[in-house]
Amino acid sequence: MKIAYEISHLLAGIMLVASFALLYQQRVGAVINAFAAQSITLALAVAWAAWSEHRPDLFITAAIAFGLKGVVIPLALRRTVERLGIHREVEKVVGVGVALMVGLALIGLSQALVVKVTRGTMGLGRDELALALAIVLLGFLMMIVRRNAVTQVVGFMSMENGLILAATGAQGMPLVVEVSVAFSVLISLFVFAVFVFRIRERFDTIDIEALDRMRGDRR
Amino acid sequence: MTRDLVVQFLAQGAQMFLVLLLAPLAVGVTRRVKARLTRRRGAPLIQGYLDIAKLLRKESVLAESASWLFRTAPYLIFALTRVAAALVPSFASGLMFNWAADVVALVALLGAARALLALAGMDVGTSFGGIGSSREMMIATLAEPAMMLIVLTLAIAAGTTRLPGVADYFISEPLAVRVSLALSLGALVIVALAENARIPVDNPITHLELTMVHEAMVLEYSGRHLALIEAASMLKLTLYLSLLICLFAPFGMAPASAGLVGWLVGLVAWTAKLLLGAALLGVWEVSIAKMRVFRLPDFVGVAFVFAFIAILLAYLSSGDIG
Amino acid sequence: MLALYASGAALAVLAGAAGLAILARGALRLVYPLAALAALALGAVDLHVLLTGDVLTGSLPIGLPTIGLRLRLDSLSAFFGVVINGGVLAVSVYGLGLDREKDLTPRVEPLFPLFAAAMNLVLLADDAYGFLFSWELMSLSSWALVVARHTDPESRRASHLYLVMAVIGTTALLFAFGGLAGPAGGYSFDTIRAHAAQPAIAALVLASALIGCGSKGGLIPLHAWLPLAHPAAPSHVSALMSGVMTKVAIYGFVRIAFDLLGPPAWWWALPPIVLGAITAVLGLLYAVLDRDLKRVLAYSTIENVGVIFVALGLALAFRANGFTQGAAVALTAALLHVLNHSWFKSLLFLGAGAVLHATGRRDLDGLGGLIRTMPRTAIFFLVGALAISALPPLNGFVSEWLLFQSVLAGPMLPQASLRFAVPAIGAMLALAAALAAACFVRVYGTAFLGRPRTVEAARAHDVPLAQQVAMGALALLCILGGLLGAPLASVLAPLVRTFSGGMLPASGSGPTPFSLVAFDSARSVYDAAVIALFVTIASLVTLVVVHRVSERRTRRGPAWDCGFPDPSPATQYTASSFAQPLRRVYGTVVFGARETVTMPPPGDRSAASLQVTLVDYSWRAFYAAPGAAVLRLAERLNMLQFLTIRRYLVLMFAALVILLSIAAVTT
Amino acid sequence: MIEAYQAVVLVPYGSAVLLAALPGYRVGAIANVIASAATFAAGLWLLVSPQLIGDYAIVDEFNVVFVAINTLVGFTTALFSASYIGHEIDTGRLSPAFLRFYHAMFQAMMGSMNLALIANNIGLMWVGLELATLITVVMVGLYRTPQAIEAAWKYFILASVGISLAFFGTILIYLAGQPILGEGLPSMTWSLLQAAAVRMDPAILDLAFIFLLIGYGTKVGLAPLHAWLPDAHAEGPTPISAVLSGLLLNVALYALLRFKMLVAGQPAALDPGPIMIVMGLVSLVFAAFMLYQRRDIKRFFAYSSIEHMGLMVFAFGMGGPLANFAGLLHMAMHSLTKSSIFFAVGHVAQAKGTQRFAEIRGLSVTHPRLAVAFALAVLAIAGLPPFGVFASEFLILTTTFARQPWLALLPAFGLLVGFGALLLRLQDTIFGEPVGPAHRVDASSVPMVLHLLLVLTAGLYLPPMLVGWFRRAAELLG
Repeated sequence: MKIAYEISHLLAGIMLVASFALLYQQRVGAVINAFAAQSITLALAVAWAAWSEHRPDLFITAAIAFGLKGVVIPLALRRTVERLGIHREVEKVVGVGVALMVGLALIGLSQALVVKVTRGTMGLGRDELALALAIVLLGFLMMIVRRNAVTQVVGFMSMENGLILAATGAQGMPLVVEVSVAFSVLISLFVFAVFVFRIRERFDTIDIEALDRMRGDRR
Repeated sequence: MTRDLVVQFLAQGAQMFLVLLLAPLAVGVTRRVKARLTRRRGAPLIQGYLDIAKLLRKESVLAESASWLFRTAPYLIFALTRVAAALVPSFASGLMFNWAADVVALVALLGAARALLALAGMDVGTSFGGIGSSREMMIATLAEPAMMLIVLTLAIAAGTTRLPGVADYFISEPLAVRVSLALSLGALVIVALAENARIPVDNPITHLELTMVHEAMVLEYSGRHLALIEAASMLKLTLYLSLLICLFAPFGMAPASAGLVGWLVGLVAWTAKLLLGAALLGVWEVSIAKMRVFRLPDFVGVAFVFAFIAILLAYLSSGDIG
Repeated sequence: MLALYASGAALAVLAGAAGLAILARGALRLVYPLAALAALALGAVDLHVLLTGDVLTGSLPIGLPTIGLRLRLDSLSAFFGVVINGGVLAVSVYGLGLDREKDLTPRVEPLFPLFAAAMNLVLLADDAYGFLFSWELMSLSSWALVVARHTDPESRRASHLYLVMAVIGTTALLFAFGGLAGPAGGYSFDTIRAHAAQPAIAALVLASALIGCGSKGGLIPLHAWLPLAHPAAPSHVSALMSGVMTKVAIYGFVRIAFDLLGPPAWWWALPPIVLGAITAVLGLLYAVLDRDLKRVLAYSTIENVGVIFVALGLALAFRANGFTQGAAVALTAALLHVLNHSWFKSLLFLGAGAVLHATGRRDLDGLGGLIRTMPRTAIFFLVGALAISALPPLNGFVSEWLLFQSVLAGPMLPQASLRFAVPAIGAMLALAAALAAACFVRVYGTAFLGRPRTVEAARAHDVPLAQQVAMGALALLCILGGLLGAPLASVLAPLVRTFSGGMLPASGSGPTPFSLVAFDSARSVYDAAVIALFVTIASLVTLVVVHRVSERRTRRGPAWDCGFPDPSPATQYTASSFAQPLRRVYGTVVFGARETVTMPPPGDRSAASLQVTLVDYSWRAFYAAPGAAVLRLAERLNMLQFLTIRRYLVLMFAALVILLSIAAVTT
Repeated sequence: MIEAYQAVVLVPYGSAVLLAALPGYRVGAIANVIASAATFAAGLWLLVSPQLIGDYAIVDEFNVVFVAINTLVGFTTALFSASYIGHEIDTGRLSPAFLRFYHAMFQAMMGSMNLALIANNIGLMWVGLELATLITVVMVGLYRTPQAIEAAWKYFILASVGISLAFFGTILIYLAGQPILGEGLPSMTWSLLQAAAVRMDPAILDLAFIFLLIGYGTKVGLAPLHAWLPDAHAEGPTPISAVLSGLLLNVALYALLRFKMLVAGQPAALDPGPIMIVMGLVSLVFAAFMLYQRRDIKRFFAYSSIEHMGLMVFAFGMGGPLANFAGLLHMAMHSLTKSSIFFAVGHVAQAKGTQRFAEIRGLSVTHPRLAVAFALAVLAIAGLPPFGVFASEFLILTTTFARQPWLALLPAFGLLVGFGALLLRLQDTIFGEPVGPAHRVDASSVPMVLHLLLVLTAGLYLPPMLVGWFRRAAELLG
């Protein structure tokens, strides 16, 4: 059992690193790559959990994670990016350095929170929970330090990766598969929305700053 | 018993009659003193009576715009003043009518008369009537708070607001000369000057339009109406004089159950004091000049300050505070 | 019990009238007759209870769950009921004279009975919910009445301010009752009476009650809505609001401070006394400087409310020191003044309504000479004016006299602060009385006396009979109330004993049954009847004598006016010029009044002008400033409506992180 | 044999499918009404049917009332929209195809909300609530104007983040429960969790409650998570605005309260009371101030909804039988009143052809009856008698003052500020000289009047049955 734990722990760690990569990356393409990497790691983690805990249904989740978020969506996003011709750097709200600092602070926060949990009171290891929490928070951070819609979508998806990680980590939690399916639907909606708005040309750019021009009650 | 009542009634009647009778004389004395002090011979002492008689003989001219209020006001004013005068103990305290109202009510009665006079002043709709009424009412707003404080002092000292009671109290202890009472005496004098439209508040003999207060209000009156108004103002002066007397120099005043002799003594004393007061008023009036209307607050304010200090002293002399 | 049913039926009639008027325009004319009948019935019940002194209680299964709607009609509510229904009755009779085509509108008539019913319900309520429910209903219905002339932006502004202030007051009362009821939520009054509140809570409750009732009664600085709202309503409604609704506010304060809050502490007296005295003086200073007839009346309402609060405060002070007789005198003064004010203020507002109806004007400087064009109204108004100026032998003076007596007893209070407050209060009350006289001489002199200043005033005509009857009845009450002060006081004696612990000397103790005695007959007596009798005798005698001895002839001629009379009515003293001396003396201090005269140079024929500027400091401090602050803050915050989605996400993220850190640090 | 609790979920879902298949929007509208009526009947049936605590469903005093209100308002809204939405076709804002979609979605939304309400499984509750949210997102974008799309987009993003956070909270609750109740379903079953709360790890509960508060709080519309709410109300179809304010916010708050009960069960955990008090007050005061600058009538009342949700959260934060009772009462009163206000606003918008305050004047002259109804509704929400909101606000303020006098000043301040704005707008709209066009209103006024009557009745008399439920629910809330 030890080894199983070590491996899942390792994978979770890799995902966290990937989140940092997301924060760190300058170019949209690179961001997408980093996300793909994270998703694939998640797929591995889930698959490992399915194998080691004999919960075959989780393989579905793993498959979705790999297929949709590891392959399809990154490709789709790439095409979008090419279409919109945004190879330029993504303009950020704060510098990378600051973002990384905040990220570290968030990890510290999640550690501090989880440390208070008395050991062994839950099915999930404390540090694994801490990692998941950190990934979620980092995803959220990603959403708010980037101005560009694609990167924000990516941020949301990595947040959701954290969720799935936690969910699969929680041994015997029902509905995980269903929820992961639901989430993938949600994400596709996200991407789809970006597409649709682009195609319909209702918004001349997908830069969210410009996306909400009217912002209610200005009329 | 019934005889008592009859006597009492007669006494009261006599008092009312005497006050009415002596009022013009008092005014005459004041005028005479003023004349003499200004090296004039002056009118005879009975001039007040002659004036009223003359006015009664003349026909009265009403302005076209005068309403019924203008004509009825003089009678009411005269009646109110007279009733008020009847409330003030003159030669004897505790006459049968004295109990009917206390100082507060007395002031209010005079206030009613004043209000009617002011209304009458506005009735014809001339500018002078308006001047007079507005200034009269303004002066009243200055005088009444001071008056209230004086009454409060009396209430603290004598424990009553009924004039006979106060008078009896001061008779019973004639040596109750207190600083607070002296102060409230000063205050009351000032109030009396203001209420009776005497110098320096108002000049009773002027007809220079812009300085008139009382005269401006009655400008439109003539004949019998004017006579009544004049009589009323004379009464009012007498009333205030006897008020001062009964509060601050009650000696000689006959107590409630004095016989005929006591009353006669009181009568003599009162008449003397009354005329003396009138003379003093004359002296005062020649020795000071009329003030501008808007300096009056300062003048009457003095009365207010006096009265207030008087109360604080009364608290002190009445011992514990808090 | 039967009486309770009767009043219930009467209330139902009122509600029915409202319903009818809403449904059918034809039914509008039914409103006033029905309202009059209902008021008559209610008044009869109240009078019965007041005289017999028995307490009616009942409860309905509505209102708050488990508490239900408690009803209770004790002598206090009965007394105020008499006040209210008297007013309602008079106003309804006045309403009968309204012009069916022109005056009856579906914006006023349906709400009139609702308003009346709400006021009665406040008195009947015996639990906090019922009380506040009907209290707020009262405000609401009167709000709708104030905004009846809705196309006029001024009346919209007035109604807005009115309802906002009313709701502020209700909130304060909510707090008061919350404090009284306690955390357990014992909202029914008998539960509240059962346990007295702790001093700290009591202080808060008293403050809230003062704010709540003061804002309804127009206690300065909570007054600003009153002179706007009362005149804005139709005149007979103004009469109801000013003459009657303010009394409901008084009732609320009495109910809380004298009944529910338990035995008083002496310092409870200070806030009502001080605020009341300030209100009395300032209210009249506003009044004497104002030129709008109805607004002047509204301001004088403020003054009277102030006077009543002073009396209540003194009663509390005396009672707290166990000096029950003083408490009795003060409380009697307060209650009698409530009654009297309801009479002459209703009378005056109805008179103002008559003037407004006849001339279409409210500005004093546009009136004049009405004593000839509408003689009856003039007489009634004169009675009201003299009564409100507290002149004997009218009713206003009775309560004023009692109040002064209680002030004069003030020095007997042990607490230094109270003893030193008393002379100041007395002086301020005297000032208020003198100002009242000045104010109403001014009003009557400019509106009714002199020569008409406008065509409308010249063409005025007297009002229909019903309205004259209403005013006449009230005027009669003012006179009778003045003469029969002592008997009235003895009627109130049981009520006063219940709430002050003491009572006035029995009416027999005076020389005559009509003589009003405070403390004992050796201390102070006022016998209105005898005085009135003597005045009448004296004036009649004088009349006879003078007519016997004097020259009878009377000639009509042009006014003398020191030799140069001017036919133009513009040469008369106007309301503004009448106010000038008072403005110079008091206005400069209180309102920072400044006069700037611009005199054209010699030879220049252009007109000279006099500019008068007044500053309403209380408005600035308590209304303008907070209002502006709210709007400014609203503008600042409004940018939060226009953030980008990302920024909203930042807010969300911040909230999350903050909460998480809280969780992290707390152990 | 189908049970009542199944009916309230299955009937709407079933009819959603049916309506999706139905061509012709008139038929659809009628069918929608019928379906909602059936659901309402099921809701009433649930009221009288016995309590139940199953694996997936729970029926107790706490949620029957919500289901009842939910189905009732659903029904009246369907009535209203049936008479209202035709107008949208005439004005060309909607096409029949979209209307068909609209009706189907309406039923699906109702079903999801009921699902969230009766779910005894925290995962199921989450699913129902989020489903309802996503459907409303689509509904908000229905008009496909730039503004509508943007409002929907804003709603979509914020809601999705909320969804994720709420899910994380749910996972944490599971983690907290799992060691005690074992793996699988039991540790997601609310009733069991509630019972086991005492033995749970406080630290995890803290963490969970925070995530749930932020997640579900987004849907409750608590400031500063409220941003989606005003735009969504303003740009969506009026019936949807009514449902959003009247129902969805309630359901979200319901979920939040369930978890509050859970956390409160563990004394060692963070006390949710103060947090809720603070967030409630912030929302209340903030929304009150925001009312002053509003130009759009629907956005105006959306902010008033935020204000009232804030008041409820404050009341529940105070806790105790009286405050909880008042909070529940206020919840019911608010959803009835606010939906009736949105009905009225729909009428007004049809009458004047605009949603902008500046162009709405003197309604009492042009549309007297509508003006009266609108005025009554606004005065009701402003907390004036004789309406039920007065009762709840009376209880909240008095009990707060009795317990913490100074704390009571804040909600009072917020309510007063809000009242100033409400009254100002009310007077401007119904009084004065009318301006602009005055069309005939063909939407039915029955739902509006019905709601007002209910609120009026509640102000005068609360039926003992209702009081009983509320009281026991208040006890459950602790």
